[in-house]
Amino acid sequence: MHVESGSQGATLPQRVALLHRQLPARLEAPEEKLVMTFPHLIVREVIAMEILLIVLGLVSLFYDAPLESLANPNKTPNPAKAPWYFLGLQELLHYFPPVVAGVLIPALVVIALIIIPYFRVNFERDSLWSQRRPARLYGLSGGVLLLILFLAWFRVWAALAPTALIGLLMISIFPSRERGLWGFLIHRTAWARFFTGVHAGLAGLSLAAWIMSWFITLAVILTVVGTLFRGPGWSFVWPWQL
Amino acid sequence: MRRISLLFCLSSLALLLVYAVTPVRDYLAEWRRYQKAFNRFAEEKFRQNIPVRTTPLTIRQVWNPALDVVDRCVTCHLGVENRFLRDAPQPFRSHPVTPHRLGEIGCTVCHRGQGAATTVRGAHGRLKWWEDPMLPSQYLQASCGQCHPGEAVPEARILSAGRETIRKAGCTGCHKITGVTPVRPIGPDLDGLGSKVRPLWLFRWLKNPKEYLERTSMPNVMLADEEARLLTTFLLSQKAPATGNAFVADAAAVELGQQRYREARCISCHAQGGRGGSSGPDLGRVGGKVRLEWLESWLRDPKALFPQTRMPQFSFPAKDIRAIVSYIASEFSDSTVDAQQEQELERLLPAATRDNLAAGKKLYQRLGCGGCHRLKQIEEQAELGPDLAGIGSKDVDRLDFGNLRIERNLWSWLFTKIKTPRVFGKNLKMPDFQFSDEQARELVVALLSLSDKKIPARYVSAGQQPVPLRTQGDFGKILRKYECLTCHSLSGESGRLAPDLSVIGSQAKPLWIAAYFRLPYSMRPIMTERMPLLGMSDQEIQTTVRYFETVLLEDSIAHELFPLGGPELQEAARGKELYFNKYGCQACHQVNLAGGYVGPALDGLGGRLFSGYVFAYLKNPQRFKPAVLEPNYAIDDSDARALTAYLVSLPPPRAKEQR
Amino acid sequence: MNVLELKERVVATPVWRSIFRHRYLDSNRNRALTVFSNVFLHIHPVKVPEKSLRLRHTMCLGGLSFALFLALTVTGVLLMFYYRPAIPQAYRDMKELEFVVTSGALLRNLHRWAAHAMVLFVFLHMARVFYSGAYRPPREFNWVVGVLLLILSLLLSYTGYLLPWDQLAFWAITVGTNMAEAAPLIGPKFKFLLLGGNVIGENALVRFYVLHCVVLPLAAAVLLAVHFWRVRKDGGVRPL
Amino acid sequence: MDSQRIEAAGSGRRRFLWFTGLGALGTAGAGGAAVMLDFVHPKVLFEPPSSFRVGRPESFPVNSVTADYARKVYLVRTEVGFFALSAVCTHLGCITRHVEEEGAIFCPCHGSKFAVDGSLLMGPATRGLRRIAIRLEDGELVVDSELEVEKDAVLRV
Repeated sequence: MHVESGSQGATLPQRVALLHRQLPARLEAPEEKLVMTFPHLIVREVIAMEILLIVLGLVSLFYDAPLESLANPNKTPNPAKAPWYFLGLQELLHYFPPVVAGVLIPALVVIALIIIPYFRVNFERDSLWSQRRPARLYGLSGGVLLLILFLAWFRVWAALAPTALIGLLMISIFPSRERGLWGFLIHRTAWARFFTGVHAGLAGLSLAAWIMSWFITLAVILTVVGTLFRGPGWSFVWPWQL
Repeated sequence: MRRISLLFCLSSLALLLVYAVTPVRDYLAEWRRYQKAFNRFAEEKFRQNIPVRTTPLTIRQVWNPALDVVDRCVTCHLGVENRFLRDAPQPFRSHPVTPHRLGEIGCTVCHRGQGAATTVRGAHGRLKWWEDPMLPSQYLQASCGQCHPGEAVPEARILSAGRETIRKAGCTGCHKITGVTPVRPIGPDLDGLGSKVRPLWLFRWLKNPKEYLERTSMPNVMLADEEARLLTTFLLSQKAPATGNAFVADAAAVELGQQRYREARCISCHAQGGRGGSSGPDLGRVGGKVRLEWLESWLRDPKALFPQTRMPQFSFPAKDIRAIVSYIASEFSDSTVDAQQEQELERLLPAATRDNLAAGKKLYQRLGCGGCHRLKQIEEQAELGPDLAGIGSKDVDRLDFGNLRIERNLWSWLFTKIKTPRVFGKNLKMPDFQFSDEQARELVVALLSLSDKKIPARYVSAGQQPVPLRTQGDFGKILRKYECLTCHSLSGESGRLAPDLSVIGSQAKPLWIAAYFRLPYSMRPIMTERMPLLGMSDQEIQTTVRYFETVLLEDSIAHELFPLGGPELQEAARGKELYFNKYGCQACHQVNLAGGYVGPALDGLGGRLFSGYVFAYLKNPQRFKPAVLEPNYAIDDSDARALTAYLVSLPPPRAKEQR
Repeated sequence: MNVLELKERVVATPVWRSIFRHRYLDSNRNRALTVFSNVFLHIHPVKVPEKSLRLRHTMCLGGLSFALFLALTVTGVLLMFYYRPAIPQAYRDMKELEFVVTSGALLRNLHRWAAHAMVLFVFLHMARVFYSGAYRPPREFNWVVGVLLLILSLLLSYTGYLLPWDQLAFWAITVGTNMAEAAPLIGPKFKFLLLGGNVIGENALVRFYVLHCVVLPLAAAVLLAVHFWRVRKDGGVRPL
Repeated sequence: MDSQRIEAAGSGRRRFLWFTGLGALGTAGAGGAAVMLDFVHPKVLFEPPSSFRVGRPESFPVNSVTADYARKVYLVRTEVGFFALSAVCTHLGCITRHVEEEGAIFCPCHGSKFAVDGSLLMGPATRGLRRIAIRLEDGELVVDSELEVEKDAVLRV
C-alpha cells in the first residue's frame, strides 16, 4: 500500500511513502523516457556478447589452457596451489589454523554477503559521518585498532596493510569541516579540484560501503599475493621468480 | 543508433575473423605439411620406378593397448617400413633393420617421446610438462633392456657391455640393482691384510688404486692424506693369526724359481708390466706390495687365505715355493718406492691405539668398504647406496643437480654422476671408479634400461638363463681346488681361455687326458699357451678322468666310428686324398711338421680323440665350438668318414719338443 | 514467380505464421511482439528506460556473466564428446583434444578461460550491484540468489578443475578438499562424500564430473531463471 | 520512435552496416556449425585392426572348423584348403555359434541356420555368412574381416 502525494513546491515534486512493516517495499519509478527493447537493448547486448567472444577467442588463440604432466599422487609440486580464486583463502591458511581460515572466515563472508540487504535501510544509506559523529568516531577507531592489533598478532601483514589503509581513509574523512589532512592537500591549488572530488566521494560513502570496500580490497590483495607472490614452501617470491 | 550500427557491423566482422583463425590453423597443421611433402616425394620416386605409395592426408597411428602405445610418429615418418627409403631424407627414411614388428610395438617403447602428439616438438617430447623426452641415439639401447632383462643381449652391444661393467665393477656392493645378482664380496677379504702388505703400498693404494694397478676394480675413494693414514693403520692392525717366520730370499734359488714360474704358466693369468694374461693381477711391481712370508703361504694354499680366489692351488713342493718367492722378490720389485718414503710414512702413521683403531673402523664403515670387502670384525653391511630399481624412469625433478649447469635430463645426470660422483653436493659417498667416457655411456645405457615401464609378460624375453652349475663330490672339490673354471667353461659357465669341457668325455680319450694332466703341452705349432702344470695327484687325476668318462658326455656321438681295430687302409687312403686335394686341410693344420699355423697340429690325433667325435666335428665344427674358425664344408657322410679314418690313423709326432 | 513473391507466399503460410507470430520490425507493435513472443527475449520488458542503455550503468557485467555461462555450456557439451572421466584416459583425452581433434584445443582454451572469466565477472557484478545499491528492497532476495550464484560459479569452476587429471588439477583439488575437511563436525564426512573415498582417485573424478556437468549447471540454470525473473518483477537496473 | 523513423533508419549506409553485420554473424554461425561437425567427426579410431594373424596352417586339422568368437571368425579347413567365414549373422549382426554335433552354425537371435561352408540353410537371414579374405604371410594365416571374397574362394596351402 502506498500513497503518492501531490507536489508541495512548484518545481520539486516530492513523494511520501507510508509503508506498513509487513508489506514488501515497492516504489513506482517516476516517469522516464522509455525506448523499445528491440532493437535498442538487444543490439547492445549482442555487441557486448560479441566483444566478449572476440576477447575470449583472442586469449584462447594466444594462450593455451594449462596442462601439466599426468597426475602423480606421489609427487607434490612445490608449491601446491588451489585454483586462483581460493588462493586468498590459502594465503590466510598460512596464518590461521584451518578451522579459522578454511571454515570460519569463508562462512562469515558468505553470511555477511547474504544479510547485506537486510540491514536497516536508513542506517546504511547515510554517509558515515552524517550523524552521531563522536560516538561513531570512537567506536570505529577502536574497532579498526582492534582489528589491526589482531592481524599484527598473527603477523598477517598482507591483510593488515589494506585494513590500516581503509581505516585511515575512513577516519581521515571525519573532520570534514576543518578538512584536516584533506584540507592540507586541497590547499595545494594545482590538485585542489581532484582532491575535493575524492573527498566528496569518500564522504558520501555509507558504513556498509566502507566495509564492502575493505572486504574487496582485502580479497583482491590476498588473492594477488597468494597467486603471484608465493613460491616453494609458500615463501615470498617476486612474480618473475615464480 | 548510427554508432551502434557501426559497432555491430565491426564487431561481427571481428568475430568472424577471430574464429576463422583456428580452422585455418588446423588446415595448415604441421603433419599435413609433412604428408603433402611426402606425397610429392613419393610421386617423384614412383616416376623413378621405386615403389613408394602416396598417403591420404590423415593422422596415422600405431595402437597397442597391451603396451599402452598410441604412436602417431608414423603420421610424419611415413617411410619407416619401406625398405626402399633407406637413404631418404628424414622424416621419410626407413627404419634400420630390426627383428621387431614396428606396426605392432610402435615407436615410443624404444625411442620414448610423446607418441600421441602430432607436432614435431610435442612428439619428440622436449616440452616442459612432458617427462619422457626422446632418448638420444647413443643411449637408445637402454630400451632393449626393458624387454631383455638381466641377460646379455648380443644385438645390443652397448647395453650388454654396461651390464657386464655393473657386474664387474661391483656396483651391487652398494646398490641393489634388479637383474644383477649381487657378487659379494667382489674384493678380497681383508682379514690378515696387516700380514700381507707393506704399509707404504697400502697407503698409496688407498690414495689411488689405479696408480698401482690399472685394471683394478677398486675405485678411488678420494681420501685425504690423514684419512688414508688412519685407514692404513686400521687395516694393518688386521694381522693373520699365525704369522710365519720372516722370509729371507735365497739368491741361489732364483734360477729354479724362474724355471718353476715359467712351467706353471703363471703368465697365462698374471701379466708382468702389462704383458700377459688378465685373469689375475699384474705382478710387475708385486715386490713392493706384499710381504714375502705372506707370499710363501699364499703359494702353498691360496684358498686358506682367500677362499673366493680364482687362483688354482698348485701342488708345488716347499723348496719350489721358496724358489719362486725368491725369484719374485728379485725380479718384481717396485722401483717407484724407496726406503726413505717408507720411513717417512712410518713416522706419520697414527699409532694403533684403541681410539685410532675405532676411528679407523668408523671410517671404514662410512666409506662402505664392506660393500666389496669382508672383514670378520665388522658385520656385513646393508647396501650403502640407493636402490637403483626404476632409475631409468626416475623423475628429473627428483634429481639433485646441485649448482651444475648441465642439461636437465636423466642421462646427463647419470653420466655426470658416474664420471664425477661427488660433484652434485657435499657429503656424497660414491667413490670415483675412473670409468672412461665410453664405459660411462655404457653404464648409463644399462641404468636407463632399469625402467618402471610395465611390459606385458608376452613381450618380455625369457632369455637363456644358464643353469647354475652345481658340481659336488670329489670332482667338485678338485674343480674348486684348481679353479678349472677360471679358464675352462662347463655348461656355459665361466672362463673362455680354454676349451669347453661340457662333453669332454665324448671328445677325448681318458688315457690321453690322464697323461696330459701329468705333462701338459701346446697343441698348436707356434704357440706356447697351454695348461699350467698343476701337480695333481694320481688320485685326483683318476677321479677327474672318471667323472669325464661318465658324466660329461654327448649321447648322440658314439665313441668309435670304426668297429674293431680301426679303419680300413683303403678308406684312410681316400681320406688322405680328400685331406690334401679336395678340402686342402693342410692350409691350416700341420701333419708331420708340414702345413699351416692356424689350427692345431693333427699328429697323433687318434691317440687323443675318439673317432666318433672327429666325425661329428667334421660334419659341423661349430656344433661343439660355436666360435671356432674352421669352416663348415658341409662334408657328406662318406667323405667325413674317410677323413676321420685318415686322421685317426696318423702316427704320433716323431719328435715332440717338450719343455 | 520472382523471389519476392515466393517470400511473400512462404511468410503467409500457416506453418510460418505458427512459428513467427509477427512480421518485420517495421512498427513498434512488431518490435514489441519480437520481444514478448520470443522465449529467449521475453525476459526483457518491451520497453526499457533510455538511461539504462548507458554502459556505465551496469557495465554489462550481469549480462556478460550469463553470456559466459552460455558459452561454457556450449563448449562444455562439445568437450564432453571427447572426455572420459577415468584414469588415465581423462588426461589422454586432453592430449587428444590438443593433437587430434579439430579445433579441440581452441574449445578447451575457450572453456577454461571462460570459466576463469565467469568467476571474475560474477564477482565484479556483485561489487557493481553493491555500489549502485541495487540490492536494496525490494530486491533483497535477488541479492541472496546472486550470492548463491557466485558460490555456484566457484563450485562449477572448482569441480571442472580436476577433470584434466594433470598435476595442476590433482594438487589443486587436494589442497582445496583438505581446506574443506577443516570444517568442524561435517568437514571429514563432507570430504569423504565429495571424493567418494579417502584419496583423490577415480571415484572422486567421476563425482566431480557429474557435479560439474549435471548437478551444478542444472542448479545454476534454475537459480539463473529465478534471478532473471526477479529482475523483471522487481524492476530493472534503475537505481532507486 | 515511430514507424516512419524506423523506415528511415533502415535505409542507406546504416542498412548496409546492418546487413554486413548480420551477414558476418551468419557466416560465423554457419562456419561454427561446420567446424563443430568436423569436431565431432573422429580423426583417429581405436578399433581392433580388421586383419589379424590366426596361426600357422599346420595347427588346423583337415576338415575342421575353428571358431574364434573374440575376433568373430570361423576358420574352416577342408581337404581342398582354407577359408574364413565371418561369424556375424547376415540378418541383424548377432554372433553366430558353431554346433559341432549338428555340423551347422546357428544364430541365437532369430534362429537363422547356416552350413559350415557359409551357405544359408534356414531364414530369417536372406543370404549365407560372408566369406572373408584369407592369405598366407610369413608362414602364418592372416584374415582380413573387412574384405569379403567370393563364396567359393578357398586358399590352397
